[in-house]
Amino acid sequence: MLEVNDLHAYYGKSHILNGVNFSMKEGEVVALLGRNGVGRSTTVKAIMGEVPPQGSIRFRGEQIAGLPNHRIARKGLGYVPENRDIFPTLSVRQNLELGIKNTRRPGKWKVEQFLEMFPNLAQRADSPAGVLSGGEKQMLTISRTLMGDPELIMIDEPTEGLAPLIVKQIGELISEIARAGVSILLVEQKLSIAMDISHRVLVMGHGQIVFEGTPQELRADEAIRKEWLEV
Amino acid sequence: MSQDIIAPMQRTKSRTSLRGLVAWVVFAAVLLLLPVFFQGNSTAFTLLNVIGINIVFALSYNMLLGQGGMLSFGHAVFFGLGSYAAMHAMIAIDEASYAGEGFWAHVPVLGMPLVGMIAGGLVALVLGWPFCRRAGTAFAMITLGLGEMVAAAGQMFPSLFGGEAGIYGNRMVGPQWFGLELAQSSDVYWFIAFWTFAGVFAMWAFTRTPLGRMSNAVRDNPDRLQFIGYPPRNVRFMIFIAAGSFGGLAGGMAAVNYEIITPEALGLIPSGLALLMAAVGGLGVFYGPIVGAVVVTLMNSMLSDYTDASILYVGLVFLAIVMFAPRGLGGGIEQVRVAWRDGDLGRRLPGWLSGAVAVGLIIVGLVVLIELAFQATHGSDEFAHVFGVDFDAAGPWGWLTVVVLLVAGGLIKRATNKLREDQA
Amino acid sequence: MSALSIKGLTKSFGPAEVICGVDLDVADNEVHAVIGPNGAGKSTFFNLLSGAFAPTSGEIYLHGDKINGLSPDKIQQRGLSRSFQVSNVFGNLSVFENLRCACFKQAHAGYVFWRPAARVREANRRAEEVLEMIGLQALRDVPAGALPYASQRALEIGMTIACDAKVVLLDEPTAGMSNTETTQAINLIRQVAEGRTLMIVEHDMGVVFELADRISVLVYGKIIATGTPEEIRNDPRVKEAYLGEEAA
Amino acid sequence: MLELVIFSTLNGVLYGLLLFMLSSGLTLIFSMMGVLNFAHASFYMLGAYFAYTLGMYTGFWPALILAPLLVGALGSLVERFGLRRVHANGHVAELLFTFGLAYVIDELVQMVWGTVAVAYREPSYMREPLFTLFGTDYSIFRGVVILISILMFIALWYLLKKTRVGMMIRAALTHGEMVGHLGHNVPRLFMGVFGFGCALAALAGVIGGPLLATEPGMAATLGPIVFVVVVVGGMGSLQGAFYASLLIGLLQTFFVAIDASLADVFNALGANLDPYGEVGRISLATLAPMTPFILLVLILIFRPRGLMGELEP
Amino acid sequence: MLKSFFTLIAASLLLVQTAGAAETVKLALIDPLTGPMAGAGQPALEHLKFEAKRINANGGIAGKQLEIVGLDNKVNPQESLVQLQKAIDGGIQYVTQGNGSSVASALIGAVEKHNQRNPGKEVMYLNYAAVDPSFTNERCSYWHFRFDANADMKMNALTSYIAENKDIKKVYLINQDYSFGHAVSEAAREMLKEKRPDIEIVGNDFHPLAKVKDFTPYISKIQSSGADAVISGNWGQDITLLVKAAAEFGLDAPFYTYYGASSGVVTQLGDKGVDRIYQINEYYGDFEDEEMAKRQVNMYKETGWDFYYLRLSTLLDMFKKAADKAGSTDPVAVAKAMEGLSLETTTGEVVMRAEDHQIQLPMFISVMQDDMEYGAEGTDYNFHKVARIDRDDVTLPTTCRMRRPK
Repeated sequence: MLEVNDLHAYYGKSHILNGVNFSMKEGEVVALLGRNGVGRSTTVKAIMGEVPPQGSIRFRGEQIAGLPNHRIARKGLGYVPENRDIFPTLSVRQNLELGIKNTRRPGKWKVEQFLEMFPNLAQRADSPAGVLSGGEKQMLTISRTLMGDPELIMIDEPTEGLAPLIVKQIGELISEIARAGVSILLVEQKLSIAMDISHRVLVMGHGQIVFEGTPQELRADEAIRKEWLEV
Repeated sequence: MSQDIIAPMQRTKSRTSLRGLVAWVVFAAVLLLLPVFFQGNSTAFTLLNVIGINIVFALSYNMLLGQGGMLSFGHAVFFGLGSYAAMHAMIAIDEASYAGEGFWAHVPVLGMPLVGMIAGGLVALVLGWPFCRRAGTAFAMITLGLGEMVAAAGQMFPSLFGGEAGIYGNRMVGPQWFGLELAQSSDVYWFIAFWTFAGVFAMWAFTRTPLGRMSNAVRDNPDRLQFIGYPPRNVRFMIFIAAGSFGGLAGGMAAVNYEIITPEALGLIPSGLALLMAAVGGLGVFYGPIVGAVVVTLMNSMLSDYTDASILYVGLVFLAIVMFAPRGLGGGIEQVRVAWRDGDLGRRLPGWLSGAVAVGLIIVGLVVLIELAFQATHGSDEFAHVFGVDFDAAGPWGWLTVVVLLVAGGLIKRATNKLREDQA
Repeated sequence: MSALSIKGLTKSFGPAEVICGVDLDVADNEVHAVIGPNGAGKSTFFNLLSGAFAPTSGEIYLHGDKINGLSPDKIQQRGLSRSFQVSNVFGNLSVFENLRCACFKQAHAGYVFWRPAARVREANRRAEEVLEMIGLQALRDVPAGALPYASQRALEIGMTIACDAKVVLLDEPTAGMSNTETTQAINLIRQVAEGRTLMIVEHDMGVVFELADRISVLVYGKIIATGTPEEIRNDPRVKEAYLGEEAA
Repeated sequence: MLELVIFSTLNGVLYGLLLFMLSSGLTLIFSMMGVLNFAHASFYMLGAYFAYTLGMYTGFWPALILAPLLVGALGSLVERFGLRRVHANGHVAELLFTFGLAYVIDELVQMVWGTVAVAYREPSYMREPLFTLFGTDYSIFRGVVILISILMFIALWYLLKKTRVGMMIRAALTHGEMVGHLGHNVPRLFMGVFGFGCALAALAGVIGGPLLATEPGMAATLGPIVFVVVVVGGMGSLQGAFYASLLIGLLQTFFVAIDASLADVFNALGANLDPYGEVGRISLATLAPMTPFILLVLILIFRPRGLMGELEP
Repeated sequence: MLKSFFTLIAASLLLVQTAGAAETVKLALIDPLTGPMAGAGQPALEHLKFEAKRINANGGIAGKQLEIVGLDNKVNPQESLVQLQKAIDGGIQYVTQGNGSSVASALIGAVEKHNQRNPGKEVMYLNYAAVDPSFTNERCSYWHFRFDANADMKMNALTSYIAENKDIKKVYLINQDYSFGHAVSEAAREMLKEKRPDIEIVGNDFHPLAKVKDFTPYISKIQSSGADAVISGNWGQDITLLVKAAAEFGLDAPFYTYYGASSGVVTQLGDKGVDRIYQINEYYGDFEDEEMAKRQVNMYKETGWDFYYLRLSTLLDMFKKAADKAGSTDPVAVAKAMEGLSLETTTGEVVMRAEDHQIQLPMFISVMQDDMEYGAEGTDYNFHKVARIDRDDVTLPTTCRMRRPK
């Protein structure tokens, strides 16, 4: 479904991605792990075109590297950025509605469905989204991206800075998405939820994928964990 | 603000080199030889004098925009007020030498640019502090307001500014130095040439001083500047004063050259002219504004003899440069110079030449088009005269010429682009 | 007297408290690393120390002088200098010019316009020295914006120490570097550390353990642990903060 | 006295509304794209001239719709083929581009419509008085202008608050990139907003042309004032632009209405200024057209983020 | 790019140097011909060219053909000096100009200095519209001749007319805030006080030059002052917008203006100006004289501009008469011959006063009317004669102490 081949990316002069290779299958949940600054976020940004990519990115066989981001999104990729980027002046409901790509062709996710799922959001459905708490914002961004009916959703650090209880809620939401048949690329620093949900994990280091395997394999591989993940 | 159009093109040598010295010798030689070339042609001298003034004015403006990253719409305030100060001083010289006593009786008119410089600097010193808090849009807007206000004040205080008619003086007063009686424009040329050279040299030298370097630093990265110990506002303020002083110097030169100064000189139009000259010439190269001053002055004074659409051409040239050659004419020259230095010229010249031919054809095509359109809408003359050829807007041939020229230019341009891609 | 002493430092942006009561003492000539997960407030912490932000409450003492609330240039003049996470150099100036500009303050020459910069001997000498130290002599006249990444990072560090500050803050000095580049950077930082107090924010644990005398772990705006590298490595709270329950 | 107050208020409000119509477009463009469009007033002028020429064939009302549409389309083209190209070179280049564009548009207008003013007038039935108060007429046209402005505000408000496009615009104001990630074409949105802003300016031109004058200098004189409105209101704040427009409109009218000199004002405040001196003699009415610029400089010194702005420019 | 500029300069220098051949005499018009003020300079240029044809058909000037050269100064004094130099280098010894006292002031000074510094290459400056009284008073110059009544003379004529009108009891003054506007206001107050002490000046406003877009606040003020008449020296957009605003608010007081009929005003005002806007000028829009009517019709047909500047025709006719009398086109001789010269024009005899080089002429008050036989600017509107003020009622003494070259 998604095939990334020899992907390079730069921030100004800094060479962040140094030949990233991986692929994902339909319906798969993949976690992208690694320490800060190894290029996890840059990888998804490069896929979305936010950072100019060099190399090949194929989605359903189609080359998408270099396309403007809205075209990539319209091909069925969803992206939930790290800083959540909710639209603070719009109401919660409007935020969700903006996730719809084409109002004439309704997708499988409904606004009401999310409001039901998150009573906190329902309560504030018509107030500006800027007042939401961090966790609520995270729920909202993920839901908003789902409104666009993505076939693959890339979620960048959904649990960052959130309290354990909320982290759990988000974990549930992600499982729910997976159950709905959407492929997920999850960028995480914390092992906990990534290990629970994902079918496969990728570990990044110095702009490359340094490990690929199942959560079980990673758990067993002390060396990789020591070198690339732990303190 | 992104600095892409301000960025210098190439490596910056930090040590004075012999080559740098040669440039100054050539500059001085050109100034010395021009009179030989234009002997007896007072129009040429008149234009040269205007060009000299505009060179200093444009360079002083570029101290703000190109060197310091501060986009100003009110630079003429310093030019104008410097000019007023010099004119008042000239009047004082006149009166004092008539009376035969007093301080001013001993001051030569040749020194008037210094009076303008001091005045410009003082004005900047008094007004500048609140403006320099921010660069960027806020600075642009506040200088716009300043320009409008000072220009309005120029009309409101006739005792100082002489009302609409301005104030006027006589440059042939006071002690005469170097046998320059300043009667003819060819005489004034030596005065202008001296001050142009002095002004250009001083402004160039300024770029080599610590403050000159700091002004580049505040342009590139004001936030970092405070972490090496300097508040950006202070540095901007110092640059503002320096630019104001040199603007005033140009004003002082203008006072002697024109012997009249009117409040219009303070307004938005001359401020825009400074911007125009600097941007056309190129903000990133030191000599860019000099090139810009020469080109824009000539366009301003000569083009209207040939076409009623002269201002349109100035605007289009400006627009074209902003869009297609953001580094300006100076940037283009620098590119050629660097290629020559690196021994790369032979390889790149064919591409440049064919590009120049393409652009030339397109320009000629556009000129014919504009002239035809002008004739069609105004129609006071029977034909549109372009480059010695008469075109008739009523017939098809003129329009056909336009199409042919534009298409040919476009095709060559496309071929050139391909050539360059292959090279790269 | 400690080089840097921080007491009850807090910083709020609107309702959000990003730094919540940090107390920390850094001894003279110590290399002190600050680590912590993303969003823990490390950058804000540095911004407070260097004067980019004013603290909401609390005090910062530099060699016993109170510096909280001063502007960055004043703090810099008192001998605290910092580098940036994203290279923050003067892009259109040459490498040498960048360094020289950073040296003007010490030579009291930044506002000088009556003599050429080339004659400000003290600044030139110092700039040459730093240039050699960071090993960029060959790239001396190249505009900083056109430098390769690692060189730009080296220049960033060079500018930070050019003014001879006694306390230096380095914000992720090796972020985005390859292995060899990182090794070179560690050597450079080690050189820099001589005779200075150093504070480093860093993600690369190799670098941290290599360099640091002591480490503080910042999580959610609080320092949850301070100690030697060995103590930190074995602290379960640190593991949890970094890796979640799974690892702990 | 009362009549002076009433009419000054009416006039001030009318002028303020016109200013807002102009500055709302500029504010929208600025807050979305960060471009301070120097040529904005030139699009205002184009609106007036287009309406004049179209009006000869279609009459006033169709021209009121058509001219802004045409100018809006033109603005979109400018964005697509000019600004977007220059954008890569940064904001200074963008500003220079619009500066040059203003130059060229002004000159083209002179080429096409001549150097003197054209006879663009409101339909004759609108010249009748709407009401007469203290012997002064208030024409129907002025009423119509107020009505159109108010309708425009309602439309603008509705567009921004209630429609999907408006939501996209508001979202893109703060998080342009994210809007794109959701699958919406942001460059096209920018093009549309630029065109829409120009169309608003043109609408102001269509009604400002007959109200003031349709001549080649109309852009140059109004241009700087529109900037003042945007800066004083707070860069990018529509609400701020609204208040600033009204403030400037009212300030200007009341300065004219008050018969006092600087000496009167200062002496009333306890200063001692020679009423016949060059400074003291200046009347407030003389200063009226300068008030926007005085306001601008004061605002930038004392409250750089403007009346309602959130960020400093 | 650069190269083409150099060829351009070279070409232009060649052009001006080969010019100035023996059989023509050139008159340069230094006025705005491009840019926002071009509307003021272009009609003058067309008028001069139109009238030059007539002069040339009648034998030219002292036997030489007259050629009109337009030089664009963008109403900028500095640029005017550059253009003046270009004209001089091109062998042009006569320049004329009208727009902007600043430009006139610059030209007077420059011509004076040039003639002093270059004996034998004298230049004469024929001023057709810069009306600052000082140019023929304290600043008078031997080489400057003015063919328009100066601001004070116009006010003299205007106040004489108002003095006759007993219905006017309250007068409102509104002018542009610069030297000219202040001069108009001051002259109006002084002359009215002398001629009709009972008239009350109920307002004396100044507004910045060409900055006001909305005149309604001023109109409200005039309205509430109860003025019977308004006097304004405004020109350009400032007069159009003023009268337009007055019409819209139903202000019935007449506007006595200096420049009510300048180009563009009639077009923009339309019926709003009818019976409301008066003008004091050396001519009016009735074209009673058959010959003049013919010229108006032909000129409008040929150039698209009205035959508005009678004084430009006077200027050329006087130039011809002086040169013919001197038998030379040398400025020294022509200037001498022009002093005290009189000429019969369609409106009566005019005299170039030798003391100050200020033309003395009769003037007319006219009012804008609809359905005129010869409409202005292609409309049906034009200015209909209301009163003629004799030369003796227009004239004013001068303080000029002319310094004549030896």
